[in-house]
Amino acid sequence: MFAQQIVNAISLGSVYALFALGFTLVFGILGVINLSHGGIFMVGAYAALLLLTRFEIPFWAALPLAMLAAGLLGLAIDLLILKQLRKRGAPHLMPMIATIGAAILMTSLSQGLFGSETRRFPLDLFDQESFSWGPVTIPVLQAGITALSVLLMLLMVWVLKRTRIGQALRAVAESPKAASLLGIPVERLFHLTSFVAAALGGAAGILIGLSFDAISPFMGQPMLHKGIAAIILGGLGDVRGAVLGGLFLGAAEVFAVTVLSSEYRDALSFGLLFLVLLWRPQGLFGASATRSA
Amino acid sequence: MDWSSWWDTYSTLVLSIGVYGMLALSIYLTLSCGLLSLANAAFMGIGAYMSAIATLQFEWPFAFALFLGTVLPAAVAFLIGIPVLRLSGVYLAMATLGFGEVVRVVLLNLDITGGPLGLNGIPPLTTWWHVVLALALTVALLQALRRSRIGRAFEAIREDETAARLMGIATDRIKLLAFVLGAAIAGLAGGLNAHYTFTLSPGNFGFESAVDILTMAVLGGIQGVAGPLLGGAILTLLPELLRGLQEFRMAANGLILIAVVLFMPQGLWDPARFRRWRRSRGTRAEA
Amino acid sequence: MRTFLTSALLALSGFCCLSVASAGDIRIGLAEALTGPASQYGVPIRNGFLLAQEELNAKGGINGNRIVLVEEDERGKKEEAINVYKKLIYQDKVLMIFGPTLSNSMFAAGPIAEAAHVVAFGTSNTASGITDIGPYVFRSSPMEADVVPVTLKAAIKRLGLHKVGIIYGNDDAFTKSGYDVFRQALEAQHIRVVDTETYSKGDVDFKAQLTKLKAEAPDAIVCPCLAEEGANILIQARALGITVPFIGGNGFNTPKLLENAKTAAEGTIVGSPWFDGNPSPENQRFIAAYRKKFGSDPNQFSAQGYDALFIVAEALRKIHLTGQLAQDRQALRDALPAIQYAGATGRFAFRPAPLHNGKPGGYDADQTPFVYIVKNGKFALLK
Amino acid sequence: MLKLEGLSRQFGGVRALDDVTLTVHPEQVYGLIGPNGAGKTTVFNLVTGLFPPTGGLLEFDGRSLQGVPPHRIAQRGIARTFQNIRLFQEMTLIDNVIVGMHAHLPYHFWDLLLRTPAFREAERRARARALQLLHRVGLGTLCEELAGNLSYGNQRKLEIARALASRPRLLLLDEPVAGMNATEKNEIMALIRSLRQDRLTVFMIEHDMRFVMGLCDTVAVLNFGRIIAEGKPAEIQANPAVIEAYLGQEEPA
Repeated sequence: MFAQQIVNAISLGSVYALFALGFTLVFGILGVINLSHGGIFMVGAYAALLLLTRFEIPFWAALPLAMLAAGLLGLAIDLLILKQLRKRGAPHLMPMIATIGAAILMTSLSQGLFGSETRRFPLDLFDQESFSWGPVTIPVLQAGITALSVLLMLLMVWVLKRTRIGQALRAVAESPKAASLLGIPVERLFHLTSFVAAALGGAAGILIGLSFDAISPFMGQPMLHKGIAAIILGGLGDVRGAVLGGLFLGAAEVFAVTVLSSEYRDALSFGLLFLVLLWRPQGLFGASATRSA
Repeated sequence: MDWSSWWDTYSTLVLSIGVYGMLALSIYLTLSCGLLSLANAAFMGIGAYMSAIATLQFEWPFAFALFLGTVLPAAVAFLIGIPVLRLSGVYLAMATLGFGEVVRVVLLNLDITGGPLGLNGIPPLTTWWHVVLALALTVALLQALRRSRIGRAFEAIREDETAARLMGIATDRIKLLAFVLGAAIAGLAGGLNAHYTFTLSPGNFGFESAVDILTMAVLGGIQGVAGPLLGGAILTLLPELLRGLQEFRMAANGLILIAVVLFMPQGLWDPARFRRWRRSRGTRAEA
Repeated sequence: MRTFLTSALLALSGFCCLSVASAGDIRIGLAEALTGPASQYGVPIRNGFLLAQEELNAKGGINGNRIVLVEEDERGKKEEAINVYKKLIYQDKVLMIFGPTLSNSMFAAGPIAEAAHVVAFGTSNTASGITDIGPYVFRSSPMEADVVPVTLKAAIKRLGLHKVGIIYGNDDAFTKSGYDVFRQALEAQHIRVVDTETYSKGDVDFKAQLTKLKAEAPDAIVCPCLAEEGANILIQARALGITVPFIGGNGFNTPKLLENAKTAAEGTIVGSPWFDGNPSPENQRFIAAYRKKFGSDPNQFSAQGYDALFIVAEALRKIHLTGQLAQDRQALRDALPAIQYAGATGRFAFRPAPLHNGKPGGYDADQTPFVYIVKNGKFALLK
Repeated sequence: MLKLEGLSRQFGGVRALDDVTLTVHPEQVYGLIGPNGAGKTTVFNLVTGLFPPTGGLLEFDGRSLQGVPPHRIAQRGIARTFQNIRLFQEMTLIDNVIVGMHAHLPYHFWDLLLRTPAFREAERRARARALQLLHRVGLGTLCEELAGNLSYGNQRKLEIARALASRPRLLLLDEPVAGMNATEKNEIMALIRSLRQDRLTVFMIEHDMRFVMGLCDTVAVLNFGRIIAEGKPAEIQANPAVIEAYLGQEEPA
């Protein structure tokens, strides 16, 4: 059972990690807690569902198209809302409230358009196989999600550490003002970040929709909570930390179920968040810098 | 439509306007010294449960129940405030959010709170004058604070905490005061709310309500006590006013939020804007 | 600000009487969650009512009077449920009210109707204590306490249970009351509970809990869950190699479960007054009409809403409406308890709730639930 | 009055201050000069308790300031202004000054709740004194204006008025005339002279040599976190080490 629980922890954690990846990226670069990330996550799932069922597009094409849709939505939020607030130098409270508004808007619109029923992707899309290895069972799709979130994390870390765009992004994260003095096109990088983060959020929505029976207009809210916990555990704005934070959160929850009782599982994750903020506001895994990539 | 049938229909709405006004004021208090705390829904919940348990299970007098519902959240705020208020900005917001979730899960798992079923059959004790009195006391308290050294200290801390400390202001204590008073007001509002809605469940005090309360204050504006009251009233009325939109009712709510943040960053009630108007009118009068 | 408030209140008071009523209309309030998460139950309920209204009016209504449903969205929130109730009672002057969707909302709104001496008729409230509010509160949804013991007995007979595991949502009034009832029934039948696991609303991954359950090797898993989580739980349980059958509560009783869980649902035992495989002509007619009107399958919630309007129609036929609102409301309340009806959910009668603190309560549903099992992707009666 | 002994402070691995020793005597105007980045403002930050020294002693009126929180230090009689002005921008001038009196408003919480006579009297006096202070720095006519609307020079004046409001015995001025024109500089100079006549002790950081040399009784020079010279203005001007430190350094004022 213990081995199986470790597998469960990794699979649950990688779901959180995948969501947290884009979420933390926006905070790291834009310095904004984008509370509409849960909404984008939901829209991504619906976009893919629509493409698959209404337009009958094959999955390999629907995935990037839905990610594109989510990304464009993120870009629109940046251009229409966050950019305006940046121009004005609004205090950090303002983007939070505006993105809450955007999340409410998205939830309400998709409820009006798609109804409030929980839906799922056509079951025959992927085989729901799992492979067994001794006492341990691993669903194939879950393994895929885990692999994908680790892959995306490695990709993001590589981009941030090794490429020129990454260098520029890190400069922006450090200080947008200084970066623009260095001739870095800060605004364009903000747009890019918003797009990429939202596309990642959309991908998370699609993948979760694939492995669970979970597509509903309200799917974003609980995930947003977990995402907040994950990125704080990992250190706000830290890409590597977000994934580690997500995995840690998954492990903590599974541990809570296994060793304690499942009733206090949620209290554990938010209690952890609370304690981490008090003792290590930079996160469990980060060094001292909080906004570094 | 005559008065009594109007009152029959809308009395709960009117009580809600008052109670949500108090909640918006409770978060205004912390915002006015620069603290973004999302714990007020949890404090409201603690106050609501405390006072409902007092009347429902112990059959204590309503006034005493409300008193307990005010004091208990304040005491909790005092205990968590000491460590939590060292944080600022987004970190404080997230920590208080986490605290709120912990409170929700605890309410969900205690026996005395009725778990997920909550408390039902709470006696209908809240009448209009309770709300008016509580609201008046809250406003009087906040106004008294505002025009005193404590109110000035709030403002100074919001603008520049370091400078405020160097002016001899014990910022830690002042912030704790705002946090604790905010919790007390939220708790009182919760106690009142419990006794005109007759039922409580942990879900009433989660993230969504925390956000609602914050939104009211920001929508109305936090330049004075009138703003949060206005914001509370509007967001309480809005769902009723927008009934015609049906499924898209909440979409309008979201749009309004975005629009206010974008186009009226100081909120609807903005004395500076009014002053500008008055001044332009004044110069015209002189000419 | 004052002018704003005044105009807002004026606007509010102007909201009444949007629909023009003709003299012979019977106005009945319908307060359901049409938006927000609870709308996944509220909307099917509303659809059931709309269908019943259409059918009743097509047949000439009640003694020639049309039934007019005054529909309001209560969003699954207690304050809104109260506001909607007050609006329906005092402004729209309805004869009685159906809804609200969630038990918690009924706990908030019920006392309002009780105080105004108006019938509050819940079709989806299963929590215990609802009818303690008072003699004006009725419900057509059988309590879990009536359904679960029957289900359990049938399951024991079929499966020969000795020990079971439980998984349920512990932050939801519906699933928690289901759990409470199951636990009592299990105790009464001397079945050992080897492990109890919980989850929260919105969870999608239940593997940690299921792995723990699997380790205890129960004969069956009791799952008082809603269908959303239920389908995920079934699928993940099978993926983890749990082969024992599941026993569900009321929430499992929806075609959605089969649609989403597919083969993972095989062998699941569910008890409920309604299921789509019930061959009674009333039920099959209802299912066909619903599909035609809404293009989707009905569920238990729509069936209960559908039947509820017919139950009230029976009562209305028995009384003479005078046009004096208070008198008519009282007459309806007095006529309802005696109504018996056979509809999509089978034979229906009311049963007075036991005294609560020495005071009379309202009326619960008195129905015999079916127990059925999922076989070849379909619900079939368990014999 | 203020004694720094072997004071040092490190940030990460960087030594911002290294073994700084100096004494400010009562009723003195003490100047601290040095090139940019020499650590002058760090001295003020340590004295006002913004962060603790990593080594050395810090004494005010014979009592250690070690571990005393900033607001207590302020209440003991040390007030300061800031190099990068830190006014409460959205408060009026008069409120800015009254904030400076925070610790000297002798009423209790219940006084303000009940608006007792003690409260009214204290508030009335505070206003009157704030107005007086504003007049003293030449801003009396602007008292209801928002601080953020003031010109740069006037903002510096307001900072001094706010600092004076706490009735300090030691006033720390961090570049009080930076960015000011000649007339304004003369006004500030006159103000500081009059403060000295009121027996206030002044400890200031300033780049403007004419200003420093014209006002200070003693001048110390800080370079790379170390005091390289201390003495009367004339001695300092002649000190070769000082000239060396400033060599190649543009006169910033």
